[in-house]
Amino acid sequence: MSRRTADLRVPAALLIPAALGVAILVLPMAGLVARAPWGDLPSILASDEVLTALRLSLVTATVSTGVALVCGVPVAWLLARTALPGRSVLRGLVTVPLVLPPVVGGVALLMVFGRRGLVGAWLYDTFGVSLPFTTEAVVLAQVFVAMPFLIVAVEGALRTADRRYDDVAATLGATPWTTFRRVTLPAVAPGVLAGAVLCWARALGEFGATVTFAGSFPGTTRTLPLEAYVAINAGDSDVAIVLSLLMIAVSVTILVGLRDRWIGASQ
Amino acid sequence: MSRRTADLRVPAALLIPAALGVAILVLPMAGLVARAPWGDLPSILASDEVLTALRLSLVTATVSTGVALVCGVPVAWLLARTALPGRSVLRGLVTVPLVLPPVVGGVALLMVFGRRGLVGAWLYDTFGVSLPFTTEAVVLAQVFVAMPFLIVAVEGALRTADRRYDDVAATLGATPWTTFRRVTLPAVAPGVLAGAVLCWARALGEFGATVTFAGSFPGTTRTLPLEAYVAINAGDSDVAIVLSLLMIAVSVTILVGLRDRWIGASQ
Amino acid sequence: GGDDGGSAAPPAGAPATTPAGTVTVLAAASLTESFETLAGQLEDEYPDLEIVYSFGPSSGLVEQVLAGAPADVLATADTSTMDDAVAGGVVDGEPVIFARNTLALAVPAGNPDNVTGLADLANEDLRVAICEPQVPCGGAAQRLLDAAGVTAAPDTLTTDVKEAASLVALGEADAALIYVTDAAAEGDAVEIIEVADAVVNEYPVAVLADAPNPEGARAVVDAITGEPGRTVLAEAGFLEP
Amino acid sequence: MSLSADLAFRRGDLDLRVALDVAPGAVVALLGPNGAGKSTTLELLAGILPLDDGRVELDGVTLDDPAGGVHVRPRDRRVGMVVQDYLLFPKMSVLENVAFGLRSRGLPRDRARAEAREWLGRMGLDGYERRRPGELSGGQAQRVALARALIVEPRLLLLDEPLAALDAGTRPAVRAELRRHLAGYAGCTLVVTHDPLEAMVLGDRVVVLEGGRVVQQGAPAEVARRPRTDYVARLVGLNLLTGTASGRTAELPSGAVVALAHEARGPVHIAFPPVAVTLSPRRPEGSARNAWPLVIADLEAHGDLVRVTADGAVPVLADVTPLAVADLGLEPGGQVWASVKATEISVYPA
Amino acid sequence: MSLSADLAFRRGDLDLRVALDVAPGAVVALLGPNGAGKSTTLELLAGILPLDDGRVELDGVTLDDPAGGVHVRPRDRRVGMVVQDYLLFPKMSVLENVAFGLRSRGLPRDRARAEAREWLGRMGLDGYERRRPGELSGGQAQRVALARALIVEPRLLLLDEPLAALDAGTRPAVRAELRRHLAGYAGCTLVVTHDPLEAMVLGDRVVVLEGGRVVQQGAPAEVARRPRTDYVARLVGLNLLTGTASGRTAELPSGAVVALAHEARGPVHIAFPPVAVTLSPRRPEGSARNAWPLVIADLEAHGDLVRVTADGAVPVLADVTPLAVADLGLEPGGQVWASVKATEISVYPA
Ligand SMILES: Nc1ncnc2c1ncn2[C@@H]1O[C@H](COP(=O)(O)OP(=O)(O)OP(=O)(O)O)[C@@H](O)[C@H]1O
Ligand SMILES: Nc1ncnc2c1ncn2[C@@H]1O[C@H](COP(=O)(O)OP(=O)(O)OP(=O)(O)O)[C@@H](O)[C@H]1O
Ligand SMILES: [Mg+2]
Ligand SMILES: [Mg+2]
Repeated sequence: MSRRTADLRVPAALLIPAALGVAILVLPMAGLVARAPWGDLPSILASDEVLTALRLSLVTATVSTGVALVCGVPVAWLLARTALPGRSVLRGLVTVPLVLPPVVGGVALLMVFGRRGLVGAWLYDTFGVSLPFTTEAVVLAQVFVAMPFLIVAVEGALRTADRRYDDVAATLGATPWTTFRRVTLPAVAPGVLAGAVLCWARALGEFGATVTFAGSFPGTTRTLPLEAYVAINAGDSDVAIVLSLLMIAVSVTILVGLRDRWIGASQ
Repeated sequence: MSRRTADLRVPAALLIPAALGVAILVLPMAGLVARAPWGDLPSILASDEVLTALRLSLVTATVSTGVALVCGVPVAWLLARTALPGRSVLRGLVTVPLVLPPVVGGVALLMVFGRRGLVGAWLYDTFGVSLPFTTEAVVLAQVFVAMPFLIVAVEGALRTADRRYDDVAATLGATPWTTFRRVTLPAVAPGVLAGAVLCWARALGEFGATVTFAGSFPGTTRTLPLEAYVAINAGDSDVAIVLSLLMIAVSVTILVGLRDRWIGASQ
Repeated sequence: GGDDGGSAAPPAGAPATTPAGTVTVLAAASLTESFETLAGQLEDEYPDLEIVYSFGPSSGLVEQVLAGAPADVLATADTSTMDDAVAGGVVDGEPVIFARNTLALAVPAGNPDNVTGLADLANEDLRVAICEPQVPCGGAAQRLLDAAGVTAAPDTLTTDVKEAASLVALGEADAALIYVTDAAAEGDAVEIIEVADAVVNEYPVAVLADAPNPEGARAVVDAITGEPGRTVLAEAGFLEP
Repeated sequence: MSLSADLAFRRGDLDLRVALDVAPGAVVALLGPNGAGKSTTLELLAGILPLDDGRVELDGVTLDDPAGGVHVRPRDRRVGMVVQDYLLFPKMSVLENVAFGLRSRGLPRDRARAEAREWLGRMGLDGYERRRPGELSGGQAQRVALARALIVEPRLLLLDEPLAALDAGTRPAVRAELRRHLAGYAGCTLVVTHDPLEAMVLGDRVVVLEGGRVVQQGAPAEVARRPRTDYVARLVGLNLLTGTASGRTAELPSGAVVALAHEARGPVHIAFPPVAVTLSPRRPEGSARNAWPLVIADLEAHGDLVRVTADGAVPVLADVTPLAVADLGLEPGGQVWASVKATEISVYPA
Repeated sequence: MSLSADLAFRRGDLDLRVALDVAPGAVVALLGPNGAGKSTTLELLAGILPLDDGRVELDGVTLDDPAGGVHVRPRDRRVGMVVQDYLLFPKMSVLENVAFGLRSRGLPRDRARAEAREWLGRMGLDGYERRRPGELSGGQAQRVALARALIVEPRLLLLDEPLAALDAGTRPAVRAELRRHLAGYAGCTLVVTHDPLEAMVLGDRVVVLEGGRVVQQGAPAEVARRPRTDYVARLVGLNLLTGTASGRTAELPSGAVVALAHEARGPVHIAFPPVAVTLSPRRPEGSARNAWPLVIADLEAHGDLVRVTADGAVPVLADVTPLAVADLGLEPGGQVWASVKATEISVYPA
């Protein structure tokens, strides 16, 4: 409703905490900007390593978000719309990667998908495939860490949406799959978008599980956060700050652009 | 609608990816469980340090979620419901902590709230208050890292909800604040709950920003993930796994219990 | 807050007495085990002394000190991060090297791939983990390999020596260059193959300029650099400075 | 295709027990006060709500039989449904909404759309194909919902007040279209309506529900002539009294006595139209043997007449001319005598 | 409190230009076909949609004046509104819904609830206080919406088909309640309805909207007697023709000629009721000077009569008895002559 009258005056009870919230989130970034070594910026950003890492980060985060959408939205739907037994336990389990310290997450992934892991050993013996230290491993680590965000956000949206539309679609002869695709999904599109944003951002910033499970090799597995972490560990926090600002700039640009287009189209 | 007929047959197009998604998330945990030193479990769990860290983790994550709710829900409302100029840039900025590697986030927090930081210096000179290395700093770090999850999830829910209810409330004479509190908020309760779950879980697992901004002092700032880190560095990865399983168990119990109660109550 | 220790400490310049109050020590994570043992000993010796540790990555600790952390002692895992602290003017006097660490070639238990020496690191068929050149253990590894004339073919450049250690322990890496201390901490899961002329890495410690409890701080530094420290650190595999 | 349903369902205060038989091609108009369970009945037949007990059979196939564990899913029932609040899919265009059912049944997109376009035309909605439901007026939305349900040629058509939001100009046209469609349609239809005219025009049979039970059913004309409950009487515009007849008189529970034109015995219903009631300031002396003193409760203009609601031992509605209102000085609270000729009264067993 | 509004608003195909003046305490019934802009008009007055141009004044206070940059927010207007799809707050109980407006205006909880309880009683909803809106039937929900709007004693009451979902038994009672309330109410009221009877009963004045414009307004009886558009004619159940009169005859655009009882000149409307139309198989010989050959398009039972739709140079609706239908063998496609006595025809300037 682009034309509706907007009430621009905002109640103080909302404005004051909102301002506080924005301050908490935005001030530290101002700190980073203030501290950044602007003189060295061009040389740092133009380096081959940084560009390679940036490309790798964007590609893996996007692929991971794709995988998370394909696998995570159905999980959210199962949790929100079916009478699956043991649903609340499943919901709890699916949320676990959120609390797991990422490094432990990486260790856990190694123990399952590593060369000697539960599934990995079988993969290795049967197909000669070994996941760790490959770009696929980066994606897997990111999916593991970031998909729960998508699932929780989409489930919330599904619970907010009116289920009776699904009933109507069913009486019109639609299969659950058609109903899901043409009725349910469009109705929760903003929630899916929100979940995808969370997921993508989390994947882009993912560090702990990646470094443990996928390792860190330029061009195949070293994403930008790893690059930044290396810099910090080498005592070069200036470089780390520049890299972080780069990530921030890229992601804000993409997110703002994407959302404006999406929201513009769906209104 | 507890009584509606549930269609238990789930389309394969949804079931197969959902199963894959669940496998990716749950298998690594199985790996952890398989590897855990079950014999040492009782002694590790009963140790004073672990209990202290557990209590600290639960308290800080809960307080952080409270702060994030109070500050974050209004921010989401601003983003979703008002015609604030520069809204899409604000939305981008608010999402930034998601992509920021947490350690860099900690550095950024130090630069603003440290004793020599932009805000911290003023706080110290005026009130003699110094934030870093206190439990408050842990909360601040967690809020910084986790609040964006809440904001994005709640904004998604607000966009899904029907705005016309707000109009009706306005014609009945309700102030924006009343409308927000009694009409808007109840309508998006599932979304807020989802956001709070994400936020709490992320705060519970938070490590990088905390260790940098708040340090790792037993009793005041050493939360469970930090304890796990210390264990790993002491060469005790078994302890780290036990601690992670503890976090998983605690959070699953709390999340499952809480959601079932909440969902039960709101139906 | 770490401030409360200051009030309990004797005023600056007073004649040396038994150290008392709280001493806050920021220490590199790899020192966790040794330092906690040491703290126990010191606190037994001086009942009025309480030592509080915050373990973390060296670079993060330096950031904290630069941001005005009310700590007394800083111990890092390499000299370059300590140099940043010195350059920031937050260190009182000169840092003292109190321990050194050597690299070792680590392989999974049983040495399944029959790794014999540094030359195997050039083998493309082996999965090799080496620290990132920019971090301390990586720099040391580079120097070691250069000296041996080996061009390694690593599959991953870990940012932290702990990652390389756990990769070997889990059998995901066939060989890795890691610190002796980290290899020791992994216990039976890892075997060490001795390497000649393993280059060393140095651990400096310093009292901080703004230390709330300089007396206590000095006592703790003395203990670290002195006999008690040497014994404990040696047990963990560290070399004497 | 015939429907035979025996429904038992409880929800909250509602205890629904309804048996329905609809012959192939027949249209049943479902009437009843708000909250009688009409919408619930339709939802049970559609399979959206689960039966507690009973059985639904469509065309010999059992759709529901809780005792036998049978429950055919909504999408396999081939029912078409128009719900009270339309529930148009908000993110689809009007055309996509109408074409949805055909697409779901596997028709290619172009054919589905062409047919949908045709249906929109029949509903007077040419040119609205690309609108979103949010951009429609209430009546337009209702017509889209109707087209969406009719297009799939369901075996069972369930319409919940399908014309309530239509304007007086469109309603006859859409009603005629609906009647035409239903006439050439082999499936069974249930139409919920509050409009007696609509029930008469569309329904081959009328079923009246009150409090979850069927209180009356039959041919429209029969129901209109011989209402059995107050609700039906009000619906068809008759006064209805219930009493016990013995010979040429009947005694009401209030003790009042009504003179009848014919002999009757036992419990009876007594019905007469409001226009048959004469109001006079004093006890009338004419041939009307039924005369009761009443107090006026309400007056309401009603087309060319004024409807008077009067209370007393025999509460009645009377239609009088505005002139009579003025002459008699009728006003709420005033006293009046009402009289009805015995020959205007119809009596039938209760 | 009087309302004076001059509205200009465009949205999609709708180009709305409506001027309305409502005297203090008066009730205006807003009629018009689907999509005419009735709901839009109410939303503009409520301040939910922004005027493109024009001006709204309530009780001398300017609520809207886009040129002058004035726009009073909905919550400061003290309007009460019932929307077509109710929009009851889904997470509040029925009682909380009704009490919401009073609570918003600062009344203490207990008093607001007591008053809400009273209103629910008046709407026949005793015992429903603790239900959620999702647990109500359609008609129950509509009554709750009405109570929620009425309770706040707004200065301007905007009701969008407030009784459409009510059953025939409840509707007169709620309508009477509403009429009673409006009679003792100082504010202005606009009621949208599709029910001509409702418009007559509730409205002091009728305003007819078509395509975003006011096409006719006046006292209910006046509008009912002299419709000016086809829509209004169908609404009040009259045949309406438009032609040019010269003396005792009028010529229609189709070339057909209508005989008039009185002299008239210039463009005129010609109206007559369907019951005044006589159908016969051959050209009638009687006194009716107006007789046209027509083709039957449709027959529809209609209470005791059958409504015949016939097309030709002078399309008419005729009401005849079922007996006549059988005698004349009327059926769609058949030929028939329609005749109307000139004295049954009313003529007024177009
Ligand atoms: N979810 C529910 N929980 C409890 N009671 C309900 C629920 N839904 C409906 N009811 C009640 O069941 C009764 C029947 O509702 P139903 O919607 O079938 O009525 P209806 O005959 O369609 O009425 P209307 O003419 O007003 O649409 C009503 O009294 C209603 O309040
Ligand atoms: N958001 C919108 N965008 C474009 N056109 C709209 C929008 N909302 C309504 N319309 C159109 O505006 C016209 C007027 O709509 P409105 O709802 O005012 O009609 P109405 O007179 O209330 O009709 P009804 O009797 O069916 O409720 C309709 O043709 C409708 O399709
Ligand atoms: Mg209903
Ligand atoms: Mg409308």
